[in-house]
Amino acid sequence: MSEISVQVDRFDAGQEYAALIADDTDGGAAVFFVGRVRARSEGRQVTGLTVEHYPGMTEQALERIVQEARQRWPLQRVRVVHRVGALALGEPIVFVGALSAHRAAAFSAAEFIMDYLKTHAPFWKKERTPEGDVWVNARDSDQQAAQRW
Amino acid sequence: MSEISVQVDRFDAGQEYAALIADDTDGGAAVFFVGRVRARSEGRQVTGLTVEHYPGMTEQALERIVQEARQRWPLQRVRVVHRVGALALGEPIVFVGALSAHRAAAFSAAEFIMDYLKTHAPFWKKERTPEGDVWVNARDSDQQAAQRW
Amino acid sequence: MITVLFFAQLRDQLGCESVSVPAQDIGTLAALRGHLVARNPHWQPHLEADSVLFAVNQTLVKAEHPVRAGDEVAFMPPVTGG
Amino acid sequence: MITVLFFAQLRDQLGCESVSVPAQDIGTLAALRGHLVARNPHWQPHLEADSVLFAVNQTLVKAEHPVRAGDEVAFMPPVTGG
Repeated sequence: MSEISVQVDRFDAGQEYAALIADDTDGGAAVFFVGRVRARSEGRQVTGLTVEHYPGMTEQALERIVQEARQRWPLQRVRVVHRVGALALGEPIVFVGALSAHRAAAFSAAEFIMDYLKTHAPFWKKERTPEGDVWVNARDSDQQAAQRW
Repeated sequence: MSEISVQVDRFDAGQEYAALIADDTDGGAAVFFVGRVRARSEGRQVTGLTVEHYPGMTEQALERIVQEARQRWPLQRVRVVHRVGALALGEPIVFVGALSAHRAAAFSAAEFIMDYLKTHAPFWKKERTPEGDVWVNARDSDQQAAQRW
Repeated sequence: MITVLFFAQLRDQLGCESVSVPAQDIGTLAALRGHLVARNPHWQPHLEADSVLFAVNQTLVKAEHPVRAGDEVAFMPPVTGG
Repeated sequence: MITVLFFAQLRDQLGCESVSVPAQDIGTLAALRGHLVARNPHWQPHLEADSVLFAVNQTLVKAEHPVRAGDEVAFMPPVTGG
């Protein structure tokens, strides 16, 4: 299984978890994050969203983030899945899984990957709302989160 | 679904995740931790382990930890499952899931619950090794992790 | 009576899982421990180890915590779950 | 030639998805931006916004980064994935 997938198809978080730990008995700690389409965003009612990306650069950016995480923490396995295209309410957008011998490394790696993905990977979200489509604004808190590491 | 389960039966992390997010469209960020029986522990070869607990107090301790997490972070849902009894290599020991509108809260809550569970919930692990059964030693790093919060 | 429980390796070291103790003359958990050690001197190094945790009625407490008739007291080694 | 790409709301604001620019006389990404703004003055507030990100050959770079014939350059609003 590749570490990275940028895909239109919906994924199943349980299957991603199962694949991440398959045949492994060294990774005692698995942390995974799932980002989902939520009904409210900065006070707006959201009915779905569309994810645009920069094909090619996206994969390179994610590879670079995963390699950086592997240099910082001892990880058995890593998996990053990000969807593009039209997504419905409640659907998963992104999956980040990190398998390590120790939980501190798994937690830190998963959060680091998310913080960097949020600020360094060329994805853009457009929300569908009753008032029309709205591009999501980047948040200062995401920049600050990435600068912690 | 109750927030807490102390059980002998094996659980499926994918099903736990599915139950946590079922019918929810506000929790944009889900973080899960799974602790698993690993083949090596402090240089020992491990073939399985037995988890002992203090029935009654265990559930109270976990309730208290979850309530503390809910006071600290805005969480849609929380789920903690901990197994007791005999566990085989690679099997899941513990599941902690936190669903929040924002990822920082979900990450912090899941890690906080694990750090407190490791130091405040009355579970004890005994490892099966080729040289016989060995009670697991508490680690200073777990105490330090819990004291961060 | 006070019910006293021992867990995990502490139970193995003492060779005892539980014991009932008359409540009279016992004030604090530390005094209860002293009472148990007086009856079983070889329990002393195990019960008085710095790492031992105490619970009264299923809540973690310090050694100064009072114990009363009907209480459930537990002596436990450091926990290692998760 | 240099291929220039625009993404997301920046593409919507410019009304342009990509443009090819002859490479001669262009040194840095900032110079390329100046060249584009000279041709399309109404692009100026969008391309020169502080928040705009730049990539050359699919790697994030600063405005001082050189651009050469054959490069793929991208102007992007702040990313919002995840």
